[in-house]
Amino acid sequence: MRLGTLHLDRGGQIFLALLTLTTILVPILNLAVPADSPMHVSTFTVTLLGKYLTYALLAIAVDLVWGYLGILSLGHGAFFALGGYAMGMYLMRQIGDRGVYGNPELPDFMVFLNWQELPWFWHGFDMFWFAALMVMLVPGVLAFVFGWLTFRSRVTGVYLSIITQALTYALMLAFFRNEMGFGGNNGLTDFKDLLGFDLQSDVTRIGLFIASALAVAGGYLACRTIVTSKLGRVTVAIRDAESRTRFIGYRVERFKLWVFTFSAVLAGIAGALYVPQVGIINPGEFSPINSIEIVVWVAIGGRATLYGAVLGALLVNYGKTYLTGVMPDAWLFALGGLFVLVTLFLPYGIAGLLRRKETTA
Amino acid sequence: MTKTRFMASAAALTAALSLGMSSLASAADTIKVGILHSLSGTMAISETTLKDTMLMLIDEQNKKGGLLGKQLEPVVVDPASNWPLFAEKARELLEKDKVAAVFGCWTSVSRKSVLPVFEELNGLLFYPVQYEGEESSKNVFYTGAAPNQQAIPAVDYLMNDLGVKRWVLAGTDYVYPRTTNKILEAYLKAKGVADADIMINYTPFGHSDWQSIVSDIKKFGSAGKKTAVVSTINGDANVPFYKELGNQGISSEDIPVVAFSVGEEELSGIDTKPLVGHLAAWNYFMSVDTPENESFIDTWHTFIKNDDRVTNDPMEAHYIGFNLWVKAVEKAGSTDTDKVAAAIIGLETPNLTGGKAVMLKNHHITKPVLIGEIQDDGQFAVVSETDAEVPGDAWSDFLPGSKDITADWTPPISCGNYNSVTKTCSGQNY
Amino acid sequence: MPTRCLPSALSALRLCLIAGLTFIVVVPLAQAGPAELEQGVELIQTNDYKAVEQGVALVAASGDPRARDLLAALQDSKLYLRKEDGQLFIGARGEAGYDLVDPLTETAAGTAAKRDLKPIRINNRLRSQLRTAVATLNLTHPDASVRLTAVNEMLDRVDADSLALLRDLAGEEKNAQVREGMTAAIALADLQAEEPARRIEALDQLEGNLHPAVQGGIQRLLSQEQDAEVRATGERLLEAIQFKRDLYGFAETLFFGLSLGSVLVLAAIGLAITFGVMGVINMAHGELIMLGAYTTYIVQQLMPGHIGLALFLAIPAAFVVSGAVGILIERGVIRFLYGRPLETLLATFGISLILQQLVRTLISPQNVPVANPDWMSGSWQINSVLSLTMNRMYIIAFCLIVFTALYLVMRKTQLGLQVRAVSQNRAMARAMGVRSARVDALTFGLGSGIAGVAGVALSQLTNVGPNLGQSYIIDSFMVVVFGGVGNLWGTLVAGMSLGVVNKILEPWAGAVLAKILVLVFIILFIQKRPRGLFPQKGRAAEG
Amino acid sequence: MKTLDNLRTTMRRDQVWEFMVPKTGLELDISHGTILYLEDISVTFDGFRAIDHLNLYIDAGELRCIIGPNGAGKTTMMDIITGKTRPDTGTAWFGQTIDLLRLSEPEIASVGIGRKFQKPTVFEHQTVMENLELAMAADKRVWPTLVARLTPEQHARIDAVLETIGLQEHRARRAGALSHGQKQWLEIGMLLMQDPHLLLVDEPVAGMTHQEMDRTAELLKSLAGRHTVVVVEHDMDFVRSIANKVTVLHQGSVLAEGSMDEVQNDPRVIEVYLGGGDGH
Repeated sequence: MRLGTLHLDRGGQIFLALLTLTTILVPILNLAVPADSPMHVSTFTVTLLGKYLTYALLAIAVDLVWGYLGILSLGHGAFFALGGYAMGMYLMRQIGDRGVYGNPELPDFMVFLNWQELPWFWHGFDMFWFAALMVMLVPGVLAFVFGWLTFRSRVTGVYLSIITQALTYALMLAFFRNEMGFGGNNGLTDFKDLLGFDLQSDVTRIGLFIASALAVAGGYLACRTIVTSKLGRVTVAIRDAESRTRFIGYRVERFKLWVFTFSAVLAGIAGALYVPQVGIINPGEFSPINSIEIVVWVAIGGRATLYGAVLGALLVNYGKTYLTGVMPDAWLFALGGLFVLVTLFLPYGIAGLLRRKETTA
Repeated sequence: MTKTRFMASAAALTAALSLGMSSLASAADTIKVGILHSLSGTMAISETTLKDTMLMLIDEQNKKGGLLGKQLEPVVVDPASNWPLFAEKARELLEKDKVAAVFGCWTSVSRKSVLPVFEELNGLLFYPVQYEGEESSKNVFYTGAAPNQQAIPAVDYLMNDLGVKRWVLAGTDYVYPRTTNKILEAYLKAKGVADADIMINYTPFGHSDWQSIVSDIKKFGSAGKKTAVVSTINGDANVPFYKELGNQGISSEDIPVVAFSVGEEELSGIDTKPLVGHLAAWNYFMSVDTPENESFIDTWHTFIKNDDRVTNDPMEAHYIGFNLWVKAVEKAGSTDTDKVAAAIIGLETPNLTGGKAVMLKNHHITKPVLIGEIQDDGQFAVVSETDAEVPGDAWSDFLPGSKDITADWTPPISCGNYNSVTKTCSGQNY
Repeated sequence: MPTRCLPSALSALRLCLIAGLTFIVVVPLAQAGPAELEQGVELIQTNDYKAVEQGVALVAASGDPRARDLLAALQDSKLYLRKEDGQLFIGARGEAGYDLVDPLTETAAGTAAKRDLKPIRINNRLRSQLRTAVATLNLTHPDASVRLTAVNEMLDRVDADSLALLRDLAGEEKNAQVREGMTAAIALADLQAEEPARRIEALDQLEGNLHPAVQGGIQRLLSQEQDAEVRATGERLLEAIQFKRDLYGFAETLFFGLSLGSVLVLAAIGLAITFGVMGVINMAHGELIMLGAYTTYIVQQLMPGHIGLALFLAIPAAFVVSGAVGILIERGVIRFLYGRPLETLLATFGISLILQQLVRTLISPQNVPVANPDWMSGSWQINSVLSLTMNRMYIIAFCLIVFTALYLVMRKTQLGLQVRAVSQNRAMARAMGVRSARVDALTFGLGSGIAGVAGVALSQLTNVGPNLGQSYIIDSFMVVVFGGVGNLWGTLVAGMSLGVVNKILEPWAGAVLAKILVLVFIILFIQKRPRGLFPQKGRAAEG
Repeated sequence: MKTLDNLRTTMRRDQVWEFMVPKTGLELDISHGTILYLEDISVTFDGFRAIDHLNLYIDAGELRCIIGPNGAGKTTMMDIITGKTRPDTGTAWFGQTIDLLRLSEPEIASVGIGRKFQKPTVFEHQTVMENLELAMAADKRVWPTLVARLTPEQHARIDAVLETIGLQEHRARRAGALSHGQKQWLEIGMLLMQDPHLLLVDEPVAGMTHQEMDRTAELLKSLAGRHTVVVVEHDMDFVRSIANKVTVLHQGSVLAEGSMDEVQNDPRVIEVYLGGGDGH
C-alpha cells in the first residue's frame, strides 16, 4: 500500500528522501564532527530544524483540511497550542521539587500565586502515557465537538473560517487568565527533562529532532494515504461540489468531521513536539495571527500538495529566522512583499512552479 | 526540466539553507554585544528605544577607545514580540554570534523564555525593566526595579502623604501585576487596611473599553474615604484608561492614580491633559536635575538627532547595566562569563539621579525610589524621594512562598533560590 | 520607607524660616489686605510646595480682588518665574513666546521665551487647596454658572469659614440651582452638628440629592452615628439613593454598550464593504484604520493650535488617504485575484505587514499623541449620578452619521447600484455596460476610505500606533460575519448588540470572561443561523 | 419587517437542530405500485408561491416527463424530493414507508433516489473513472471509504456504465476537460452507478446536438422498467420521443396529465403553454 501511496508523488518522494538524508546526517554532523570543523552542525541549528519540522507537520495538517476538504481553518493554531499545553503540563510535573520554591506538589507559578492545591485537570499529567494521550485527545475532542456542531449546521465558507478564528481567540483570552491555572501570560516554562532525559543536553535535542522528523514523515504518509484513498476522492468531491456529493449519498458532515478531527490531532502532536524544543508554551500560540500565518505557509508552498505545505512552512520560517537577524528593521517588508508576490505570480505556490516545470519538461 | 536538474536545484536549496545557518567564524578583533529587543510586533513601541539606547552607549564606549583595547560591535536582532522567537534569537546570539553579553527583553515572559538558554549556554543577560521579582538567575543581572523598589514606596507615599484609606489595585492580567498586587495586598493588610477597602481588578492586554471599570472605580471612590488607584496597567491600555478617567470627571485630586508602567516615553504618545496630577513611581525621571542626567540627555538627543525625544527609566537601567558590565570586564580583564559575573558583584557606578548603583549579591542593584506627578508637558515633577538607595530584593518578604528564600551568588551559598530555613538550594539549572 | 520632605534642600531652611515667621505674624490678622497678597506672592515665588501652600492660604484669605486671577493662573499652571530676576508673572502663550502680566499691578510686562521662564510647579495637595480657594472666591462671581460650578466643587469640602460665607450667600442667592447647591453644602456640613434634631433636619434637606458627596457624607455619618432616629432616617435616605443609582446605573451600562457597539460598527463598516460586498478577505483593513488615525495626527501637526478644526479636516483627509491606499491595493494586487477570494487573505496579510512596518519606519515605532479638542472631553451631567461622556456621545453620533451616509451611497447613488450589480453578477453587469473594473476600484476605495474615517474616530479614544489596526481586525470580522456578510444593516445591528451584550456581561463576569462569552455566543449563534443575523439571499459572498 | 421574520424563525419551536430530529424506517415498499407520493405540497420564497398545493403520483417503473413553462416549479419540485428544499406544507412519501421530508440529502440518496442537475455538476478535478467510482452504490460511511478498494465486479460495473454512456475512451481524463454533452452523459452515468429506484433527470439534452439527443433518448428508454425515471425537459421533440405519460406543471400545480397527444390537445395547456408560443 505504501507504494501506492507515493506512486506518482514526485514531490513527496523527493521530500521524504531529503528528510531521511537530513535525519541521518544532522545527528552525525552534530555529535560526531568536532565543533570547530566547518562541517559541524551546531545544536542551535538542530533545534531550529526540529522546530521547523513541527511547523511542517502543522502545515500538513492544515493542508489536509484546506487543500483537500476546502475548510479554511483560521484556528488550527488552537489545536497546536492545546497539544503543546498538554506536553507542557507533563514537563511541568516532571520538574517535581526542583522548582525554585522546592514545592514537590505545585508548579512554581502556582506557589507564586498562592494556589493551595493542584487543580483537578492537572492530575495524571505526571505520567507520560497520560500526557501523550491528552496531546491527541484534547485537540481531537475539541475539534470533534466543534466540528459536530458546525458541520451539521452546514456552516461553510468564510463563516466557518471566522468562527474557527473566534474559537482560537476565545481560547487565547481564556488561557491568558491566571485563574485558569495554566500560568497566564507567562505560560509554562523552565522545563527540565523529558522521560528522564535532560532537555538541555545535545543528545536529547537530537532525539527530539529525530522524533519530529519521524512525526513529519508519519504525518505525511498518513495524509497521503488518506488523499489517495477513495476517502480522499470523496473529500476532494466535497471541496469542489459539496451538495452534489450529498446527492450521491455521502454524509458530508461525517467526512468533514473525521478528517477535521484527524487534522486537529496531527496539529496537537506537532505542538507537543514543538514545546520541549522551544522550551516555552504560552497563550500567544493561540493568537489568531499565528493561525493565519500557518495558512500563509500552506499557500506559499502550494495548496493541496502536502509536500508544498512542508516546503512553505520551512521556507517562510527559515526566511523569518534569517531576515530577523540580517535586517531586523526591514524584514517585515521582505516577508510581506514575498506574500504579495507569491499570490500574484505563483497562484499554485512554489509546488505549483515545480510541477509546471515538471510537466513541461 | 529534467529530473536531475530538479534534484540538483533541490540540493542547492538545502545547501543554501544549511550554509546560512552554520556559524560563520567571528572576527576576533571586536567584542560583540547582543541587543535583544523587539523591533516589530506589539512590544516594538517600548523596546525600539532601548535598542537605540544600547547603540548609543556602545558608540560612546567606542569613542572612549572601546573595551580591553578592542572595539565593541553591536549585534541587533528582532525577536518580533514573539516569545518563543526570543529563545531562538538568544540562542542565535550566544551560539552563532558568540556575543560577550546580551542586553535585552522587556516583558517577563520574554525573560522567562530566554532564561533556560542563557543558563544552558552560560551567557550574560542584562534585563532593564521593572519586574515582579521572585527570580534570581546566575546568568541574569536585573537592572530594573524589584517590587520593593517601586510599589511599596509608592504606597507608603499615598498612605502617609495623601492620607489614602481605600485602594483600587488595577492591573493587566499577567504575572507582574498579579504578583505586585499580591505583595501590596499583603502589605496593606499588614498596615491595617480592611478587605472591604481594597478593590482588585484585572483586564486583558490592550484593553480599550474602560467605561464600566472607571465607573466602578468612581463608585468605589465615593464612599467617603480618600481613594487611590495603584495601577499596574500595561502599556497600550493606559491611554484609553486615563482618557476615560478624565471624561468621567475623575481628577487627580479626587482619586489619584499611581502607575508603575507609565513613564516619559509612554506620555510622549499621549495627550497629557487628562493625566496631569496623576503619579508614577520610578527610579529615574528625565526631569531630575543632575549633571550626569543632563549630559546623558544631551548625548541621547545628539545620537537620535531629535531634541524632542525623551529619556526614561529603562534607559537609565541600560545605562547602569552597561557601565557595570564595562567595569566588570575591565576588572576581570576578560569577557568570560564566569569571570565577569564574579567581578561585577559589589561594583558600583553613578546612576543618573545623583546617587550610586551597586550590584548586589542577588544580581539586583540599589536604586532610589522617586514619586513624580505628571505635568502637562509630559514630564514628572518629583514629589517624594527615598532618603537613600533601596537595595533590590529578589524574593519578596510579603509572599508566603518566598519569605524564606534569598539569593546570594557569592560563595559559599552561590544560589539564586536559597531557602534559609531548610538550608537548601533548589531549582538550579546549570 | 522614610521620605524626604523637599526635593531640593538648597534653600529649604531659609524658606521654612520665612514661611514660618510670616505665618505666625499674618494668620491672626483676620481682615484682608494687600500686604497679605504681597506676602503670599513672595512665598509662591519660592516655588517650593510647602511654602507655596502657605502663600496660597495667604492670598486666598487676603480678599483682594487680584487674588482670584492669581490663584486661577496657578491652578492652570500659568504662573511663571522669570529666570533672570526671579519675578513672578502670569504667562499666556502668545505669538512671540509668552505674554507676561504682573499679577500685582495687573499690567502687561512684555513677552518672554519659554526657556527664560520657569513654571511654578504644583502638586495634588496644592491643586486641592487651590480648587477650594478659587471656588470660594468664585461664590461671589457675577456669572451664575460659575457660582454653580463653584458650589458643586466645594460641596464636600466646606470648612468653618466657608460655611459662614455660604450661610450668608444662600439667603441672597437669586439663582434657584445655585441656592439649592448652597443649601446642600450647608446641610452636608450640618450632618456633623451636635444635636440629633439638626442632623435629621439636614438629612431631610438632602433627600433626593444624588450627588456622590451626599452619599459619601451620609455613609460617613452612619459609620459613627449613635442616635437611632438619625440612623433610621439616614438608612432610608441611603436606600432611596441606592435604588435610583441602580436605575441610572443600568441606563449607564446601556450607554456604555451602545458606545462600545458604535466603536465596533465604525471599525467594521468599511470591512462590510470590502469583505461583505466584494468578498475580499481584507486583512489590511486594520491598517487602513491605522492610516486614518495617523492622518489625524499629521493634520493636527500641520495646524497647531486648531485641534478641533484639524479634527474636522482630518475626516475628509483620512477618507482620501485611506481610500487612495485602498484603490492602490485594489489596482495593484486584488484585481488579479477576483474569483480566488481566499488568496486575497494571503496578499492582504502581506500588505498589512508592510503597512505596519512602513509606519514604524517613516513616522515612529512609538505611539504618537493625538489631542482631543476641549469640546470632546468632559461629560454631559444629566444628574449627579448619570453623566454621559461627551466623546462617547460624539462617537455614537458619528457612527450613525457614517452609517447613514454609507447606506445612502449604496442605496441611492449610481455607484451604489453598480456596486450591487457587480457583486451580484459580475458577468451580467458587465454585459449591461457597467465598467466593472472601475466599480471594483471605487468600491474598494470607498470601503477603505470609511476605514480611514473610523481611524479618525478611534484616534480620539485610544492609542495611535503601528499596532492600532491589529487590535480591531478580529473584532471587525466577527461583527461583519455575525451580522451577515454583505448586509450593512446586519453590521450595524450586530455591532450594537455585541457591544451591549458585552457591557451587560462585564460587571458580573469581568472584562475577559465577558469577551470570551461573547465569542462563544457568536460560535453558537452561527450554528443556528449559518449565514449570520441577516442572511443574504441568493449569491452571497462565499469563500 | 425582515428582522421580525428572522427573529420569529429563530424562535420557532419546531425548528430544532437538524441532527435532533428522529429518523423513520428506510426500507422501500412499493407494494401498491406507486413509488412517489407528493400530496398538497406548497412552498413560498419571499412571498412568491413556487409550488401551490401540488399533488403528484409516480408509478414504479414508469418513465414520466414533466413539462411546463419557466417558473412552473419543476426544479423546485425536484429540490423537495431530494431534500434540498423543505416545503411549507404537504407530505412527500417514497413508497409506503419512507417520509422524504424527514431525511437529509445523503439519506434520500441512499434510499434510492438519484438526481441529475440542470447544469451538469461533475467533480471537475477528478477523472471520469473516479467520478463513477464515487457515485457507485457502496458502503458510503467514512471508515469503509478509507479502506475501500475496487473489486473486479466493481471494475466490471464501471466498465459497463462507461460503455453505456459512451465514454470508454475518456476514462482517465479529468472530468473538467469533457465537452458539455459528455458531462451530461457522465452525470447520467453517475446516476446509473448509484443504481437508484427513482431517477430524477433535469433537462438532460440542453445544449446537445441531435445525434447526442437521440442517444440520450435511447439511454433513458432503456432505463425505464428497471428504474423509475422522471424527466424534466423543455424540448418537445425529445419529450415526444421518450414519454408515454406527460405531466404539465403550471404555477406550481398540475395542470394536465396524460399521453403527449392528450396533453397537446388539452385547451388549458394550449392556452397557458403551447398557445403562448412555439411548441418547439
